[in-house]
Amino acid sequence: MLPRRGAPEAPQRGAKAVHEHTALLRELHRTMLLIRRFEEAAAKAYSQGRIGGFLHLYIGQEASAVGALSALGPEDYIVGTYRDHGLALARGMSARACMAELYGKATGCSRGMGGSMHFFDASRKMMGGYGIVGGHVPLAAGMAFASKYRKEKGVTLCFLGEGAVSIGDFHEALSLAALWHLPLVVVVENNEYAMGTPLERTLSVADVSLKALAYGMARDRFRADDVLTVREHFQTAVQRAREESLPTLLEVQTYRYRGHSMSDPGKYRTAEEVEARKRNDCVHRAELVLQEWGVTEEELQAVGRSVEAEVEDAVRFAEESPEPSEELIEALTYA
Amino acid sequence: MLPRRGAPEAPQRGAKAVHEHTALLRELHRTMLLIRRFEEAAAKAYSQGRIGGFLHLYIGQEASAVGALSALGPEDYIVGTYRDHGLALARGMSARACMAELYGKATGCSRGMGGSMHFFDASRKMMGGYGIVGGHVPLAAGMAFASKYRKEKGVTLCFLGEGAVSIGDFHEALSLAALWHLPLVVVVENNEYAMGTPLERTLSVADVSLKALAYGMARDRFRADDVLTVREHFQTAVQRAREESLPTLLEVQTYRYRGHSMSDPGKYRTAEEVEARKRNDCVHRAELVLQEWGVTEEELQAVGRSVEAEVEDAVRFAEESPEPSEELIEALTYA
Amino acid sequence: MRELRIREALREALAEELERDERVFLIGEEVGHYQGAYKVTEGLLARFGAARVIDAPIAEAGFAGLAIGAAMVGLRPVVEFMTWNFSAVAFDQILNNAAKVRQMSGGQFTCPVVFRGPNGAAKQVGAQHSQCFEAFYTHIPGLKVVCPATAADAKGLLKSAIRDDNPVLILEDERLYGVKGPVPDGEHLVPLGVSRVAREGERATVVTWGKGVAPALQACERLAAEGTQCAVVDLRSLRPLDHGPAAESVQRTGRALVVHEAWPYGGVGAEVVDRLQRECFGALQAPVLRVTGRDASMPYNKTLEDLVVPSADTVLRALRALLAY
Amino acid sequence: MRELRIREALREALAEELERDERVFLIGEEVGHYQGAYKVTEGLLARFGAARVIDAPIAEAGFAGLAIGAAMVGLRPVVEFMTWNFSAVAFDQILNNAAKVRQMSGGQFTCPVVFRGPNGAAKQVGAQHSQCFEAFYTHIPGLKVVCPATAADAKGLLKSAIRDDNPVLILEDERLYGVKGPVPDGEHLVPLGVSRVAREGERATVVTWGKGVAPALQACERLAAEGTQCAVVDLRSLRPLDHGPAAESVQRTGRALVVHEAWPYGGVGAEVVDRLQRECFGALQAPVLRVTGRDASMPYNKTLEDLVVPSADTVLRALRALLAY
Ligand SMILES: Cc1ncc(C[n+]2csc(CCOP(=O)(O)OP(=O)(O)O)c2C)c(N)n1
Ligand SMILES: Cc1ncc(C[n+]2csc(CCOP(=O)(O)OP(=O)(O)O)c2C)c(N)n1
Ligand SMILES: [Mg+2]
Ligand SMILES: [Mg+2]
Repeated sequence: MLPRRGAPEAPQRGAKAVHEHTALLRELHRTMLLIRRFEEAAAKAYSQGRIGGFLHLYIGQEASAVGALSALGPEDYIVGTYRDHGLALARGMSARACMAELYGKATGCSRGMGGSMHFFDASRKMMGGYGIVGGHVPLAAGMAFASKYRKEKGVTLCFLGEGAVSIGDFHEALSLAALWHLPLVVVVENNEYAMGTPLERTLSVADVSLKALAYGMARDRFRADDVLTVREHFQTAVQRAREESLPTLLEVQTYRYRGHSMSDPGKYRTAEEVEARKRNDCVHRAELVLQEWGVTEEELQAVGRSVEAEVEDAVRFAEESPEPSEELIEALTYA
Repeated sequence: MLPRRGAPEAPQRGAKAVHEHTALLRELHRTMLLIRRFEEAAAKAYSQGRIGGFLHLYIGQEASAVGALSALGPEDYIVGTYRDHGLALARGMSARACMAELYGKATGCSRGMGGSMHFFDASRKMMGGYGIVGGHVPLAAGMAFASKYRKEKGVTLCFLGEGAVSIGDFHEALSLAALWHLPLVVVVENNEYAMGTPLERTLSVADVSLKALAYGMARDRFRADDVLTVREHFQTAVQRAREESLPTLLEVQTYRYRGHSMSDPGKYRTAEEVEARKRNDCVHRAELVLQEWGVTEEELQAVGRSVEAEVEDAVRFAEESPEPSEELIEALTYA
Repeated sequence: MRELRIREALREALAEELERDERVFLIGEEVGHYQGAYKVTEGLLARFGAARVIDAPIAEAGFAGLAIGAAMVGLRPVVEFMTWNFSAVAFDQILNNAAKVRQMSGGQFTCPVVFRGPNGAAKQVGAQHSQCFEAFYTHIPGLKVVCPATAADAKGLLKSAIRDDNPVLILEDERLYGVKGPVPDGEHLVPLGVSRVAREGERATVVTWGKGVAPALQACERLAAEGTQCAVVDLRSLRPLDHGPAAESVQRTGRALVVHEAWPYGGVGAEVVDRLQRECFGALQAPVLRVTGRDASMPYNKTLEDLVVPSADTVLRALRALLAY
Repeated sequence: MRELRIREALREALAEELERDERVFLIGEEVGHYQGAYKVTEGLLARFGAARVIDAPIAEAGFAGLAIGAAMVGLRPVVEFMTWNFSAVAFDQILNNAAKVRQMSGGQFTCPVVFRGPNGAAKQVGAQHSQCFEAFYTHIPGLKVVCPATAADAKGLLKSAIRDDNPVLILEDERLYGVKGPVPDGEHLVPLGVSRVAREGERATVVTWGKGVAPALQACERLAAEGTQCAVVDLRSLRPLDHGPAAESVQRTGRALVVHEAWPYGGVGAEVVDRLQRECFGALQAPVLRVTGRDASMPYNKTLEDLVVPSADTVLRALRALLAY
């Protein structure tokens, strides 16, 4: 049974439209599944000691990045937090380059220098994952500024968690974006927790999008269970940025299934709570919709197999790749 | 003729009440006049090279500090910016200690170590003027926190300019105050300019008090022409803090007659604009109300003379006071 | 004597001071319900309640500033930075308020606040999470800075810090939290500003602190096996810097090596070098040498990370060079 | 050659680079309509327009970060901090983003941003407004830091900084803005990382930069009147630090004095001492000495302020002590 709230209707606009719609959802579903399998494999490698450092998993939140990034074009910039695997894969970065980065290999998307928290890809305008909470939001304002300065039509999407809206840099970046009409979409992924702290212990106002009022900015707020719904909301905000050069504050309501990072057992939440959230799982939901739209069980299984093969290949690639050379230590510190 | 907008009626509650009301306004008027004459004398000494550093005058804004601080008790804390002379005098610090501080003398309220921007008086809970825009707002939250922690009824009043609401520390302090229900009143003195920058070039929303919405905080906004009106607004906010332990964001609409500091000729405003604002001058207005309430011209002149004598005495005191001794350099850096 | 992990020693200090003085409170991210990101504050919320063990939103400048304000009016806050890396967003509060409020007020207000948390590289946490902050903060007059290397010092320095009337910064180490050591029973205070000779020796003097102490001792043990005895001085307090015992040792040995993980340029090592070359000029038989972290941002890759931070091997190599000079 | 004030030399550099490269833009508080708090950017708004000379709200972390982000995608921002004191609220942006983004991205992005503004004490502006920031920033790998002392260097270093692909910090001095000096006509570039011998001399070597240069030269002139010739090396660039010419001079003179206004502990002076005592160990006839600002917050009182910062007198006294060693 398809969950009720916000479930999209099969489009009623004739066979071609239905077909396109289905093709789109198939693609988005595959990307969400890729993120999930990729991170499951990463978690396994981490517990085997093959990946080090911090590892913040995105599992449960996939519809957010995938829906969002499907609303972008190649001229647009993406900036994220340390929880950046989903963004990277949704932007079309290869599972190989991402897994190799987790393994700290020279073939990684940041040459093994960045690790999980710092995925970059210049060719795709993936402008990085950042580890200081909120510190990346001004950078994103700068990229939006640059698009406008050069009279290009690029839009910048900046992701952060609901825990990050307490920090000064968030406020300063929003101030500047609103004042200077920057083509920026600030996306607060509200997954209800900042590490072990539930929202009500960090914020005096539960509706994060209300912060837009302080800046006279447009705002939006919605759940990220259905990836197509997410996409539609983002399309509106991205269009506002692209056509009118106006920023938007978006609150995406979501949930992470895992702990904050691999070292967090997540004891601050009940199993019931987590289970309840999983009932609205975005990957599963996409599968149900696809089936309603005529995609067969077999086709879905084939997608699953192809994703698994891609992830296995990525792991093999990462394991077999060489380590970065010692000269990089100083050579990358200065241009 | 008494300006119309917001002019208080003579109280109708019998002779005693009228008398008290008049007595109060006389007192507030005298303090406002003292601030003005004090700063005029300071400006003169500055241009004679007897005072150094920065000197940010409060002239024109007197009703704000005087009305505000008249709503406080001795258990309450005050924190300000570099534009802090008005706060200090309104809190009952002596003109002598203040002038001596400007002269950098050992008898100054900060022993000549702080200067104009850093007036302190522990005995009056004047917790200082601070030079980093916005950096003092978290400190004020801390004093409010301490009152609450100790289950005292003290309230903290924190002053800043409208230019300071763009900075992160303002946001962080408001976040914490709202979340933890601190007895804090944050007072944005909107004098329309941050140095040479008019409000519309620093803020995307002209109504500064709307920033309270982001935190679910109470807010208020009013002009500071009439000192008794100012006092009433502050009484409400202070009571909310004292009785309910809830913070308020207050926007006080005001104007500075002088440049940002003594070195600023203020070319970014027209003479007409300044003159127009002076027509609502708070000191003059108080005089008109007092006269309506039966205070004579002669009485007002006597007040003027007494204030002038007090300021002259303060200048003499400052000039004759000794300088702080060299040992203080290291001795004050560490306890 | 009891053996405690450094994490437990710190916790004991916090508990004792919370018990002793009700003006003391703890504030920081995840210090309460979560029991501390690195479990230093485990159990303290249950024991002292939410009014005194306070989970803060992610607003380091905000809660650091709040603590400074509270300290000015008589409380004694202990602020945990989840790591010192995150103190960079509160840098202004520490530099411009904590360190200066006493001086600016002509001595009317003091600022008895403690900032603590893990400093330096952890393990593959990358460039933004692997920094040593001692050079930034020791530069600033008005602050005190300590770096405990043992469980006993961790406890004793933290207790002294809480009782001190100045802002005191405690730079701990994630990788040392699990290290055990003897801790005296009962009240145990270690005075701020007193260094400690961790090992005697006549041929050379290694000056270090925190995470540098273990590799320094290891390197000296290896040399001792060859019959060469070198001294190790653990500074413990970086500001005020008690360089006397190190200088005394160098007067005898004529050779000095400073070891730290922080970047070389203007590190505390440079300050130590300055003092030793001045005070021991006549005695020095070789220039004072340094072993430091490499002058680069920290790579995520494990092999490279190990090449960036000092180890017993790099210390040993530098000591041999020093002895051969 | 033309004589320009340092303020004018900086302005000329900005104007030329704005003219030459449309990726260059200026951003900071009061840089436009107000013509700059210290008038460095006077006239530039009128000439280059509000799209390229941008008045920012009081949000240093915000606009510093914005500039870093813009630099990552190919613009070349020049950020003015009204004074470096206000960079403390943007410290995290400089430390964790500007200095690291190239390394974290495996070299995919560079960060060609310039941060500039006046550094150090002005005149009686008190503890929060009188600080030297060079020790904080030179400690950080990934940044370049320069400190011009003359009009020619101010122009030439700023132009080189704007063209450099790394984040470059220019620490100027309010009290030097009005100082005149010759500036070559036409294109004038001074390479980053090259120091300059400001005066030759055989008896001792003074190493300094920025506001230290004038008192050092004055002290040396007074000694020269007594027949004692001392050298002065103006480092100009603090990171990368070109200590070679200073070391060469010390090899000859055997005596070195470092002079700076910043606090002593871990200042750039300590780093210079470290390098000189290592490279010139055999040649040194005395320990390397320092004259620095006193280890204290800056008092407002004029008499005390003058006692805190170095002067020709304190340099002279230290030089005499050094020569007598
Ligand atoms: C300035 C700063 N303070 C603290 C941290 C430690 N930290 C990392 S993630 C995190 C929680 C962030 O929560 P949220 O913003 O909700 O994002 P989520 O992890 O839920 O995606 C904290 C406290 C940090 N990285 N930076
Ligand atoms: C962080 C910081 N940035 C810049 C400055 C320089 N500065 C001092 S006052 C000021 C303008 C403040 O305007 P506003 O907040 O409106 O207060 P007002 O002076 O009008 O009372 C500026 C930019 C500073 N002191 N601190
Ligand atoms: Mg979250
Ligand atoms: Mg203003």
